[in-house]
Amino acid sequence: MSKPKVAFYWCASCGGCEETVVDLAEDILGVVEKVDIVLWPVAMDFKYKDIEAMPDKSITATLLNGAIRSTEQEEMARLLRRKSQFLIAYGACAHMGGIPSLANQFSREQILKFNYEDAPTLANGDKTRPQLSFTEAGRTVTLPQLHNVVRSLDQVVDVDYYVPGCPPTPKITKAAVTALLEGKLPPKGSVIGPDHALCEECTRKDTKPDKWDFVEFKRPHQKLMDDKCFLAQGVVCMGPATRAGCEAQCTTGGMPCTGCFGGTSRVRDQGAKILSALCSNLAAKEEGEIDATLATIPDPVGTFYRYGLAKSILRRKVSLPANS
Amino acid sequence: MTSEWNPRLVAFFCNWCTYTAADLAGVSRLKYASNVRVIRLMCSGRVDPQFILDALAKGADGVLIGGCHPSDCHYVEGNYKCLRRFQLLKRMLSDMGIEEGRVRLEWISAAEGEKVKTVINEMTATIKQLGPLGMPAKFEEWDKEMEHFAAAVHAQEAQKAPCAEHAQLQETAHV
Amino acid sequence: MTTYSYFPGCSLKGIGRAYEESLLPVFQALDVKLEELEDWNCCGATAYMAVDEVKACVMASRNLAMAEKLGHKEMIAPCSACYLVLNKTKHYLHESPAVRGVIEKALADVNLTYNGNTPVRHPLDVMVRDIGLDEIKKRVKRPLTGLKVAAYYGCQIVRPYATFDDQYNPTTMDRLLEALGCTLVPFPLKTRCCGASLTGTLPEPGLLCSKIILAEAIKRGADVIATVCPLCQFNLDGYHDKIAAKWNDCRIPTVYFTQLMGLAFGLDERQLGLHRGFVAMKPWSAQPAAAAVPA
Amino acid sequence: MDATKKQDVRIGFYICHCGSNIAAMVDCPAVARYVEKLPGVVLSRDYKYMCSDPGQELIQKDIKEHQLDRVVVASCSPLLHEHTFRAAVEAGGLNPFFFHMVNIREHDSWVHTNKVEATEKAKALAHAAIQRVAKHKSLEVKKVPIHPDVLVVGGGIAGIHAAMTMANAGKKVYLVEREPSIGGHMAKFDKTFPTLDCAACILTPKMSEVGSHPNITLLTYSEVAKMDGYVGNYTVTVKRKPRYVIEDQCTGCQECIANCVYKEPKFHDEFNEGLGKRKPVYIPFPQATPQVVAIDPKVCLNFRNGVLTDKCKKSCVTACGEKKAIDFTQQETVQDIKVGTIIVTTGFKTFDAKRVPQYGYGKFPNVYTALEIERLVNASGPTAGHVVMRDGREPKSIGIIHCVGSRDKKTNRWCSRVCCMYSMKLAHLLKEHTGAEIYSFYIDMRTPGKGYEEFYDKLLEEGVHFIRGRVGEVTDWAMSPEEEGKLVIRVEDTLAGYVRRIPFDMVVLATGMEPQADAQDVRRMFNMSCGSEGFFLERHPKLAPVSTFTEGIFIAGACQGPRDIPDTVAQAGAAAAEALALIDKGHIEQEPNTAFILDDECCGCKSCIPLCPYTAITFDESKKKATINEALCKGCGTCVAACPSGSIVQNLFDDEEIFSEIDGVLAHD
Repeated sequence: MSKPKVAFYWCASCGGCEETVVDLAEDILGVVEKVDIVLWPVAMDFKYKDIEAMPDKSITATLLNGAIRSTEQEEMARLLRRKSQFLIAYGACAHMGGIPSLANQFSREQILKFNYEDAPTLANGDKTRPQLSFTEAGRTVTLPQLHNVVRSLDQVVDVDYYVPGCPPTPKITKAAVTALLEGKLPPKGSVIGPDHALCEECTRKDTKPDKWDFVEFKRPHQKLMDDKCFLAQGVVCMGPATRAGCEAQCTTGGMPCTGCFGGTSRVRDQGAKILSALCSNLAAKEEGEIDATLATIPDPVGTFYRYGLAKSILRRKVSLPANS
Repeated sequence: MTSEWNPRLVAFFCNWCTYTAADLAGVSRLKYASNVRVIRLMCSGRVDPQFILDALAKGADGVLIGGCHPSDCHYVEGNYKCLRRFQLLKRMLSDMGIEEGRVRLEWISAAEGEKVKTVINEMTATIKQLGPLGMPAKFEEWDKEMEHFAAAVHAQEAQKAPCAEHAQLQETAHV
Repeated sequence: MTTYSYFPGCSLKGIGRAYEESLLPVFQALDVKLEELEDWNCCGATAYMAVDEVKACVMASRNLAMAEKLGHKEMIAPCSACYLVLNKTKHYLHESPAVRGVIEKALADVNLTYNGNTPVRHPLDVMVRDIGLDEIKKRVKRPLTGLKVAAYYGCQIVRPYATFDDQYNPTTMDRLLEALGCTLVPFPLKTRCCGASLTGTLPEPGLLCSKIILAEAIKRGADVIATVCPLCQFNLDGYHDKIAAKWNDCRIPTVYFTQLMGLAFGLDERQLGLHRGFVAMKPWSAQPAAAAVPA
Repeated sequence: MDATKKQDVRIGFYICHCGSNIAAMVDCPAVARYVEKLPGVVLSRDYKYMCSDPGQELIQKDIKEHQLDRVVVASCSPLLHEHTFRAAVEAGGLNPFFFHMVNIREHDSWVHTNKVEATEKAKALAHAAIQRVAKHKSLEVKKVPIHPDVLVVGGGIAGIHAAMTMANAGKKVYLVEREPSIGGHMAKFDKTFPTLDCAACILTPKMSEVGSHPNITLLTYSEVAKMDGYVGNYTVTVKRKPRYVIEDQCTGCQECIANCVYKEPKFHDEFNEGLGKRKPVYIPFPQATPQVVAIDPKVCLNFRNGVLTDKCKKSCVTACGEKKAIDFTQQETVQDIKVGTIIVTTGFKTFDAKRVPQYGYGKFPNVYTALEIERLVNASGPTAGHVVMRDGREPKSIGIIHCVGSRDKKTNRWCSRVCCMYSMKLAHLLKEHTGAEIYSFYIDMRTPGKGYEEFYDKLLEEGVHFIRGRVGEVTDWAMSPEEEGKLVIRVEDTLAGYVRRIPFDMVVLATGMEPQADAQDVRRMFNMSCGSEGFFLERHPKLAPVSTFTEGIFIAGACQGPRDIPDTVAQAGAAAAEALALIDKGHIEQEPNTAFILDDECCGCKSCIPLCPYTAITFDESKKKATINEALCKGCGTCVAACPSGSIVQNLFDDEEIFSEIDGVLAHD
C-alpha cells in the first residue's frame, strides 16, 4: 500500500512556518519515511501542473501556511482544498490572518501607493507599480493581483484543522502530524492544542498579583523587566486571552505574549476579550483618569489583534472601499 | 431606498436602572423611535465588548448601553467596569472606521423614563445622519473579489460525481 | 490687567451718560480695562423686541458676533435692557435651531459667525463676583458712612434669568454698597416695576409705578436711591413735577451704583456725572461724615 | 439531551393581546404567524390575556399535548410577570427556566405610534427569544434561609406602626431612630385632620408600647452606617451617638435637668422649632420615648467645642446621685445587627421657607411655618397653647399661604398632598385659640380623603375666608394707613378677578414635604432607587407600592412620597405584612443567575478576582485556578464579561444565550 501523500504550501507568510517543519530536526526523517511529500516549494521541485494533474482528494493532508491576499494564493488554496482530504491551516496567518492581516486597516490603493511610491526607503524613481500582465518579445508574463482584503484560510476555503502559532512550535507540529498519521483526530474544525489560556503554563504565573489596578501601561521597550508577571509590571501581555500550547516560550524568554495562538474556543474575538479584562482592572473611575491610563495603549488594534485582525469580528476597517 | 431606511439599534440595558427606566417610559406612555431592540442584562458590567462588535457585525447600525449612574450601581461598581471598557472600545472602533455616534453609553436611572426616550430619539437621529453601517452587506461586498475562482471551482466540481469518489477516498484516508 | 469687551448701548451715550461717566473711571480705578465694541448697533430692545423677536435677536447677535471677534473672554453690558436682550438672544441661539438658522444666515451676509463663546455680564455681577468686595474695599478712600441708600434693582437683571442673584430678593448691590460704607434701608420694592416704557404711552399707571417706589424709599428714610438701569434711573428721576402735581412731592435723588462707587473711591463728583440728575444728590464732599475721614 | 441544537427543541410561542394594550399597536396574529415558521417552533398562538388563569392553563395543556420543552411568552415586562409564567411552565411539568419572556408592551406597544413598525419590532424581539430559549438550560432555584429578625429604620409613625405590627406577630424588631426620641413629625403636631383628635393622645400610647415591647430593641440617637449581605441575611452596622447618659440607668426623673448649672433654659429647642428653649441636658418632649435624658455637648459647659473639658461643676451628676446615669466619657459605639428584612421609614423634611424669599420667612418675625404653628397651638408647646407672636401680641388677623414649596417649578413641582388639609386644620385651631380673622390663599383646594371635603365645608361655615390665587409676595410695604405695621399679602384673587392687598398680623406658610436631606445616602446604603424628585422609588407604583428593587427591603411613609397619617399607617402595615410574608416562608428563592468557573478551562490569570464587589471569587492555591462561591455571587456577570479566556459562565445570561439574542433581534429585517 502506498504511503499517504502530504503537501506543504505557503501563501502570505514570512517563511517562519516553513522553518518549523525543518525545526522538527531528526524527527522529520520519521515523517519523511512515513509519507510521500508531493508538494513543498521551499525544498522540493514540484509544479502547479503536477498537482493539478492529481486526482481530487488524492493528497491525504495539506499543511498550508500564510494568509490569503492574492489571486494566486486564493487559486492555490482552492486547488489544494480540492486535491486534499484534510486541509490544515498551519500557523497564525492561515489560522487568523496573522501579521499580514494588519493590512486590513488600509485599502489596497493605500498599500500600493505607500510601498511603491511613498515609503522613505524606496528607490523607485518612476513610481512603477506591479503590472498584472506584461508582454515583451511576443511573450506575455502575468502576475497575480493583490486582493483588497487579507483573509485567513478558512475565509476562502473549508478548513479541517488549525495548527496555531507564529510559528507553530515543533512540539505542536509533531502532535498534529502524529494525530494525522495515526488517525486520532479531534472533531473537525478544532485547533490542535490545549483549550485554556497561556497563564496556565507560564513560569511567571505565581508572581501574578491578586489585584492589578492599572494606572499606566508600558511597552516592552519602555521598561527593564524583572522575572515577575508582565501584567504585574504594567506591561500588556496577551497571555490571559491566548491559547496555551507554545510552552510559554516568549514569556520564559523575557517577552510578553503577543497572542499568536489566538483565543480559546469559547472566545469569538480575542482582542475584545483582552480589552475587557485589562480595562476592567484599571484603577481609575473618572472618565478623564480612565482615558489618561488608556492613552498608554497607543494602538489598541495593533496591540490586541496583532495576529488576528482578519478573523476578528469586524475583520477589516469598516470605512475602507471594497475595491480600490 | 434612503427615504425608507430606518436604522437598527441594539441596546444592552441593565436590569435595575435602565431596563426599569424603559419600563417606566412605557408605563408613562412616552413615545420614541421604534428601531431599538433591547437586550436585558443584569448589569452594564455584563456587557462584553464582543457583544457590541457582534451586534455591529450582524447588522446593527448602532449600539446603546444603558447602566446605573456612577455610584448607583445595584452591584456596587459594575458600571465603572463598563465605562472603562467602553472608553477604549470607542477608540478602537474609531480606528476601525466606525463613527463615534454609533456606540453610546448612557447612565439612566430607574426614574429617568424621559431620558430613555430622549437618548433613543437622539441616537436614532444621529445614526440616520450617519447612514447605514451595513456590516453584513459589506462582508458580502468584500468577498466579491473571490467570485471568479469560486465560480471556476464550482464548475469543475459540477463536472464530476463527487459523492462516490469522496466516499472511496475517505476509506483510504487513514492507512 | 483684565480686559472685558464693553457694549454701551444707546442709553449710556445719551440719557444715561452719567452711568458711563461713572462706570469707566470706576473700572479704571479697579485696574480693569473695558474695550468698547467698535461699530456696535442697537441691542434690539423694546420696540424691536415687541414687534419681531427674531429680528431683534438678529440685531443683538451682530453685537455678540463682533464681541467674539474682539477676542476678550466676556462682554459687559451695563444697561439692563441690553443685558437682557443679549442674553435672551444667546438663549434662543442655543435652544432654538429655527431662530439660530435665521440668525446665522443674517450674520453670514455680513461675514460674521457666532460660536456662543462670549458670555454677557452685568457690571454689578462683575464687580462683586470677579473683582470681589475685598478688592473694592481696598479702593475706598472716602467711605460713604451715614449715607442711607435704597438699593433698587429693577426687573431685567434678575428676571427671567437669575444668573447671579435671586429673582425676588437680590442682594448683590446691597452687599456692594455696604462695602462702600453706606447704610442700606430695608427696601421691599427692589424689583418692582419702575413704570418702564409705560410712562411714555399710558402715563398714569406708569407714573404711579414710579411714585410708589419713590414714596417708599423716602418713607424708609433713604437719602438716595441707587440703581443699575438707565431706564429705571430716568423714570425715577425724570417725572418729579408730574408726580408732585398728581399726588405728592416725592423728590429723592436716584443715582447709579457706579456713581456711589466713584464717590467712595474719591473721584471728582462732577466727573462722575452726579450733577446731571434732576434731583441731584447733595455734594458728598460737603457732608460732615466725609470731612471726618482723612484723605 | 443536547438542548443547544435547534432541531432538538420543541418551542411553544404565545403572544398576549393584553386586552388592547398590546393588540391595538401590534398585529399579534401576524407575529404569531411569523414565529410559527422559525426553527424549533412547534406551535404559536395569540391570546387575549396570557397572564389570566385560562392563559396559563393553555400553556400547561400545550406542554403536555405537544410535548413542548421550551416556552416563550411575548407580553408585558418580565419584571412584572416573569415569575407568573415561570410558575405556569413549572406547573406544566417543565423546568421553569426553559422559559423566556419578550417585553412587547412597555418596550413596544406603549411607546410607539406606528402599527407596522411596532409589529416588526415585536417580531424581531420574538425571534431573539426563540433563538435564545433554545439554548436555555435546566436550572435549580437556590433556597436561602431567611433570618427572622427585622430592622426598621426611622421611628416616626410609619416606623412605629411597622415595628409594632411585626413585634406583635412575634418577630424580633430593631427600631433605629436618629433623634433622642421616637415620634417623628407626628409628635410635634397638635391635632390631626379631619377628626381633630389630639396627635399626642393617639401617638404617645403607641410610643410607650414600642418602648416596653419585649420584641422591640429600640436604638435611639443612632444611625445606620452600613448595610451588607442580601435578602434574608443582612448585616447592618448601627452607629450609636453618645448621649452621655447610660440609657439603662436613667429613670427619666429629670432631676439633672432641674439641677443643671444653667438655671434657665436658653438653647435652641429643636422639638419646638426653636420657639422654645431647653437646657444642655434635656428630654426632647414630655412623652419622649425612651424616657431618657440627653446631653448636648455643643452647649454643655463640661465640653468645649464638643470636646470634653470636665470644667463644669457637674451639678447634674450630683443630682443623679446613686443612679450614676450620667457618663461624660461616653464615646460613639458601633453595633452590628443581623436581620433578614429591612423596612425603611425615614420620613420627610419640611420645605425650607427661606427658599421663597418673597414670602419673607426669616425676614419678618411674624411670618411662621405651619410646623411652628403646630407647636404654638399645642398645649404642651412653648407658649402652653397660647398663640402669641414673636413680638408678644396676639394676632387679630392671620393669612395662611398654601403650596409653599409645592406645585412650583422654581422649587418643588409636586403637590405635597397634606397642606390643604393641615392648613384648614390650623385655620380652625387658630380661630379657636384667637378668634382672629383668617384668610387661606390656595391654588386649588385638594381634599381627597375620607371626611376631608366635609372638613372644608365645616371651615367655610366657620367663616374662614378662602381666596383662590397664588400669593405674589408678603411685604411690609404699606400703601395705606391701615396697612401700616402689618404684613401685606399681595395676591391675584382669581375668582374675583383683581389684584388684592390684604394686611395681616401674622402669616403662616404651609410648607410642603421634601425628601430628607440625606435621602441619597440612605438610598445608596440600602441599594434603592429614587424618583427624580428624590423620594424613594417603589418597585411598582400599583402592584408593589412598598417593595423596592432590592429584595427584602421595603419602604413606607413619606420617604416614598408626600402622604398623610392614615396613608402612612396603612403603608407601614403593608410593608410589615410583606416582610412577614417573606419571613414566614422561611427561605428566599434566589434567581439562579449566578456565575461559575469552568474548572478545566480556567488558566488562573486572576483577571476576575478583584472585579467582584462581593468577594465571591477567590484563588484556589492548590488548583491555581479561580473559584466562585455561589452563595456570595449575586449574578451581575461583570467577571463573565471580563474573563479573557471565556472560562466563566453566567446562568441565564451565558455568552451563547446573549449571542443568539443579538443574532435574533437582527435576523428579521
